[in-house]
Amino acid sequence: MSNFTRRGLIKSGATVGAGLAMPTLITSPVAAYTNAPTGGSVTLGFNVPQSGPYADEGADELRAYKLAVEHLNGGGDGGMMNTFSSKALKGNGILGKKVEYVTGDTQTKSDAARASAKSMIEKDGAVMITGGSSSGVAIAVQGLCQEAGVIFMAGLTHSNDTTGKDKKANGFRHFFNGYMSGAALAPVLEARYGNDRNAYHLTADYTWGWTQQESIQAATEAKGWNTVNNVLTPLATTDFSSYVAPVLNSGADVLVLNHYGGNMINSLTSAVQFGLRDKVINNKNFEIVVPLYSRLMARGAGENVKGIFGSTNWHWSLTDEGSKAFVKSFGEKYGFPPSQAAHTTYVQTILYADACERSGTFNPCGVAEALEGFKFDGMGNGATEYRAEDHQCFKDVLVVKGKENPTSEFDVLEVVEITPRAQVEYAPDHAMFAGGDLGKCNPGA
Amino acid sequence: MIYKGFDGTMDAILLQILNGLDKGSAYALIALGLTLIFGTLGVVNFAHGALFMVGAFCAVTLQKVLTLSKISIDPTKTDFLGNPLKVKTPYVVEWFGEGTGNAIIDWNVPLAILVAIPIMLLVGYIMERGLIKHFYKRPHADQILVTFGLAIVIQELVKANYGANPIPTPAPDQFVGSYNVGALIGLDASYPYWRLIYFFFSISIIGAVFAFLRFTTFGMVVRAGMVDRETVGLLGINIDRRFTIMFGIAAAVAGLAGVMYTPINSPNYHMGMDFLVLSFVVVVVGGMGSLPGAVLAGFLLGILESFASMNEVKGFFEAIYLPSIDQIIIYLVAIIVLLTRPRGLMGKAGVMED
Amino acid sequence: MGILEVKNVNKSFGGLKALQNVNLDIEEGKIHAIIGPNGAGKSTLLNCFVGKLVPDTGTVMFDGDSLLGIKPYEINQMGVSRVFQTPEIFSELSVWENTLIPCFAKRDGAFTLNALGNVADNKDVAERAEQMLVDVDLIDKRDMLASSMSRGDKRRLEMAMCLSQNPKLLLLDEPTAGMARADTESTIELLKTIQEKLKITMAIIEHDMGVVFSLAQKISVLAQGTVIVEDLPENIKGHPKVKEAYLGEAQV
Amino acid sequence: MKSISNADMRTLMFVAIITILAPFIMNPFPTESALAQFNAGYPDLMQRFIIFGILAIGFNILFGLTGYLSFGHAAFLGVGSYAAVWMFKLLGYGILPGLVLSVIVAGIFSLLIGFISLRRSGIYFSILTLAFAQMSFALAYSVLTPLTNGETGLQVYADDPQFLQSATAPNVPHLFGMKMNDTFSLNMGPWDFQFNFGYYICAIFMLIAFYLSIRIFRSPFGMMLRAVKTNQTRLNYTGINTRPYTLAAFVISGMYAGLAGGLMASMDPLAGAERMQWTASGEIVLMTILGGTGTLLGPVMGAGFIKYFENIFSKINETVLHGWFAWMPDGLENAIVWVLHLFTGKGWHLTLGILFMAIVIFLPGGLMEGSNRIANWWKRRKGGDNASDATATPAE
Repeated sequence: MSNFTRRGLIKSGATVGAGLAMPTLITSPVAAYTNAPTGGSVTLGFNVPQSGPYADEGADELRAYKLAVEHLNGGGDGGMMNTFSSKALKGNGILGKKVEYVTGDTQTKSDAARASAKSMIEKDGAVMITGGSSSGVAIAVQGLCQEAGVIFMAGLTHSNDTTGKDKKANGFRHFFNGYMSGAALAPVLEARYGNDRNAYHLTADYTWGWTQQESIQAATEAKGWNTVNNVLTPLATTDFSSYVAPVLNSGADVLVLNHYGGNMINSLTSAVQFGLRDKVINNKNFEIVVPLYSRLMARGAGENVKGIFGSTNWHWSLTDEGSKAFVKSFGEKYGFPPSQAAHTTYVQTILYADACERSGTFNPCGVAEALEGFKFDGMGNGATEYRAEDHQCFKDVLVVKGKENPTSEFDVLEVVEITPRAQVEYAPDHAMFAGGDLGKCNPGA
Repeated sequence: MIYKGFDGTMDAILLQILNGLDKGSAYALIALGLTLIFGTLGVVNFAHGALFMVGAFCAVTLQKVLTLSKISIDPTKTDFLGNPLKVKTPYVVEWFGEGTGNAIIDWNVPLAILVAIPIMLLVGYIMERGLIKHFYKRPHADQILVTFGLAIVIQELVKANYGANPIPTPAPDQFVGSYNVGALIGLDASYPYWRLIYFFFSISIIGAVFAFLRFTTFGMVVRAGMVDRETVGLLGINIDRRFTIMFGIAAAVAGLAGVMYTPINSPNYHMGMDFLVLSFVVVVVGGMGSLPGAVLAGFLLGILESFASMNEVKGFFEAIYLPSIDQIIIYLVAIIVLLTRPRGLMGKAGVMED
Repeated sequence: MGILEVKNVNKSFGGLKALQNVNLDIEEGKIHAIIGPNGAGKSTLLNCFVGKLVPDTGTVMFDGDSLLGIKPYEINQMGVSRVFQTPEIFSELSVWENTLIPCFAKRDGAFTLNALGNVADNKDVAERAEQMLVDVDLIDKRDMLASSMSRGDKRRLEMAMCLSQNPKLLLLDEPTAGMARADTESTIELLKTIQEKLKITMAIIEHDMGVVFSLAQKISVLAQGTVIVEDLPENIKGHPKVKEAYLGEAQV
Repeated sequence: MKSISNADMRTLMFVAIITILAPFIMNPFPTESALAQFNAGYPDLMQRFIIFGILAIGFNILFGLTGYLSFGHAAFLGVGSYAAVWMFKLLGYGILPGLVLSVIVAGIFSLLIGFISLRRSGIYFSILTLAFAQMSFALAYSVLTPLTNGETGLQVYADDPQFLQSATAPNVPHLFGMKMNDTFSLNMGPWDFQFNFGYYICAIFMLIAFYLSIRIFRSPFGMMLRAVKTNQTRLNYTGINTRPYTLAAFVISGMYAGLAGGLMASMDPLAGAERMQWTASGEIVLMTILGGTGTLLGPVMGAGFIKYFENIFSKINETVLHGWFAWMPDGLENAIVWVLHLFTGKGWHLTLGILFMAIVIFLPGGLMEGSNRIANWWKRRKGGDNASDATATPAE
């Protein structure tokens, strides 16, 4: 970029209007991509909910990001960098540049999230944005990053659409999705509850809820279950009693709660209050299923989660080397075990850094190429692959249930089964994911 | 689908009535407090939802206090990092023994009522004397801004202390489970104990407030003051002092509603905001300044909301191209009521119409 | 044939009969007073003239047109202005703006979307408003906030607002109520001058008999919702029916 | 004949100059300095200042003049955004059709809602508008997803028709080929100033909007609206039919909101449903009151104030704080950071809440009153002898 003299400033000040007419001539012609780091450091943008209902998950994501930055810069015990199958990272930042970061508040609103991400890109020169705790936000920010020409490493987003109809070449998701939840849960549910079941779905009435419900219904019906009803509940509902009450007389013997966060806690609490779990219907014990679990959130439901099945991306009680290393360095730093949100964001940061190292550039196109089809291990989920076709990670999925006798406040879930990757995999053009177009990677500038 | 016939429908209707009364209880209690403050002081209190939340967090705090624990190390077990496990024994259990101690912790929510009453009265008192007092003569817009600011501050302080996630605050074990209310009238409809308690509790609070206003001298003066503040002031009665107390009572009503609500839904820091807009709708549908109106509208909207979530009702509205009636029922009813009855169900002319 | 004709008007609220078979004829160019004890129905009657209330039965004709079911602003546009018991003015606006508004209403009608013109560019309106303020002797106070004026000044301002529209009929609802003696006197003078200069028909509802007898050219006495007497002022004094109606009220 | 007075012309010029120079004014601190955190001179935030400024100016025409407090204005913003994005989807990325349609659609929508809601006044009116807006939000988030793309927000997909999109036209919102996100960076020593095309487009619309609002304030129509606020009874008995006046004000302010929504979509082609939520409507109300209800400049200042906190304070995290106070002894540094971090980063709402209260308590007329007081104080200081003149008319 050229430096202007004072005289030059006056001149160029006067020609701003003209400059606008031919911006491409003047805008930083040197860089080949947006926010190419120039000094000795590189800036990452951590965009997480810090206010609103998911603030605690956001806080946990932020902890993981800080930990990842520390590890990348050679601090701490290195965490999962030691167990990671790729050894490109050397603990000297990324490509020799010290990793710095900026944070922002998504407020779990797509507008605010995009504003925050834009400020990171436009003001702070962030070369990668990561984070988010809901699918709406993740998809909105992913779209923005595609336009702006930076990489987006999605945080907690579970909707099929993120890597389905809304997939983008600059966006990558490590977290699992609704389809995988269904595919992982259905066999376990069949094994425990049999294949002659009548399921009643309560579904959050927005995109994520619908895709999740669709996935679970398809997966369970394939096992012989019958879907009695699917009732959509408004997002703003706080008291689910009026939705739970009709379940009793519907003839259903399983209730599936396609809710997340506060909705999940409240609907589950209502369901338990109404004594659904004590009922015997069609000579079968009535059961409740929560397809997507968040340990942080499940704590809010207290005793009510005990024995209830669901799926999760990762859990701290896993005993593989990667998980152990991560839990150790996170736990020693913060005093409690990490959540799945923390795990996925940590992994995403390391994966991004590693891709930069391997491709030798921060250029989004180079990074994307390095990530596409990348196979790795040692990050807590076993052998994993970033599929090139849709930028979705394929890995094992955990089926968990609420623990009956927790030993501590963090000990809410126990892993019932690790569903192997093969079982949750699907074709890139699967009907639930169809319609999107990855497009071309955009380096911006 | 298994159809259970007419009986099943009756059961469902009974359940939804109960649900409606239950939801309505919460609406009515909050709206009652809002109306008390509005009617006596002429202040639009956007911090009222926050008071409800503070009440709920009285229960949370009491639970934290009761479970304050002595930490001892159990070398035979390990925690998630492989270190010896720290075992927590609540002091209450230490002092009163396993049985009594745990029972006290278990009865946290009912106990919290006792704690919440003085706290909420005090909170109300401080709020009125310290802040609201200076806003009696200011435009409603200023009142909204300052109380909204206060609500944010209270909310953020709670969030800073307790985090953003809901905190489970269960009812005593004795009240877990449900009671077959339907059996009383030959139907089959079980309803959770605690929700029944919540309903009866609200009814008694509402009754107590009305009785208080109706049958005590204090209440009569306040009611007179609601009608004509200046005249009562001229009679040499210190109406301001009474209004302060009224504010304290309104805060206490909101707080108790919050305490009792905790077992129904785990409280979090923004539960007040979730209720705020709804309770304003309730107050306005009831008619500004009318206490019976607020209570009536609370129950009415609660019941309508419950019915709107029934599949049969949703199906019916879907058939007439009004899908997701449960998303909009409250607002739709509000619009219909306000268009047919200019001042809500029981509102007085000239109150907050300009 | 008067400018305002009221025939067989009945109005009841619930069971209460506020007006029963009221007949009234207000002649053009005259000052007509409507008096009567408290609760006689004076205000109800007035409200029937301005469109605030609609009589249950009967007719109210103004200048040959029925006023029934017509909205207040339409009645005003027909030429009826009203002065209230407590001055109704735009208290948060300046005296000048207070006077401008009725002038605009007179010129532009009930609604004109003149959103881009400048108030100051409307010279004709400004002249009219200025003249009115001079007439009521408020021109020195034109930039004052209306709310900060004395009650007498507010009354004069309200009068100026009504007169600026050059009404065919001016209704006055106890124009001197609650006024100090001096203010009352000046108001009476003002009304007299107006009547002499502009020949505007006025209907006055009044309690103060002093005011009534110094102004009115015709008086109707209302009691219990009916007009018991309608006559010239000199005949009203000492009329037995009036005495009966006012029994206990010593003014007559 | 002059269309606006000298004083108003000065205000307009003042706003114009500030707006044009905003890229300098908003970036007072060198890029590498610790205080650069407080710089607001990057395209997105400057666009937001302007867009919310337009929104607040429009809202003020309704609330400031007539006193009708609409609690559902965000709905018009949202509708405007949806209309603009639909134009991008159907016709192409040229912003003009989108802006035109967003204003029209918001106008029609506000006509419908206003026609019904204005049958009531006071808080009953507020609740009616709130109810309509909340219904719009709830439906946009769920049932109307085919139209609004629900939770994710409406955006342009590669397979959208875009009938008028020529092969050479940019693939982002543009005006005659000039892209909204084009930014010209001016590097001056340690400073870096960004001149964004989209920002200046917004600025032009804002200046037009501001100019129109001055005209409306000074017009007979504006005077009638202020009369509505102070005494509707008198107005009715003065021959004025108040309903069309309030309805016109409602529709005009709805169209302003629609324009703001259209611009928002033009700067960032995604329209989310949260834009219509009551919190968003509440924010508009707060902006206006905070800045100074009924003043010309106040609402713009209020909008800037809130957006500044939302975007700048929320980004000051503990690491940044530690960076600032690194020169202190460790204990003191940690103590100060611990205290400050309650108010910044994730605690930015707390600061905002406290400031709301402080402003309304100490400056009853909002930020406008604050700036007037400063101006008066300054005048008094400068010319000690003619202090009595210092009660200048507010620069509204």
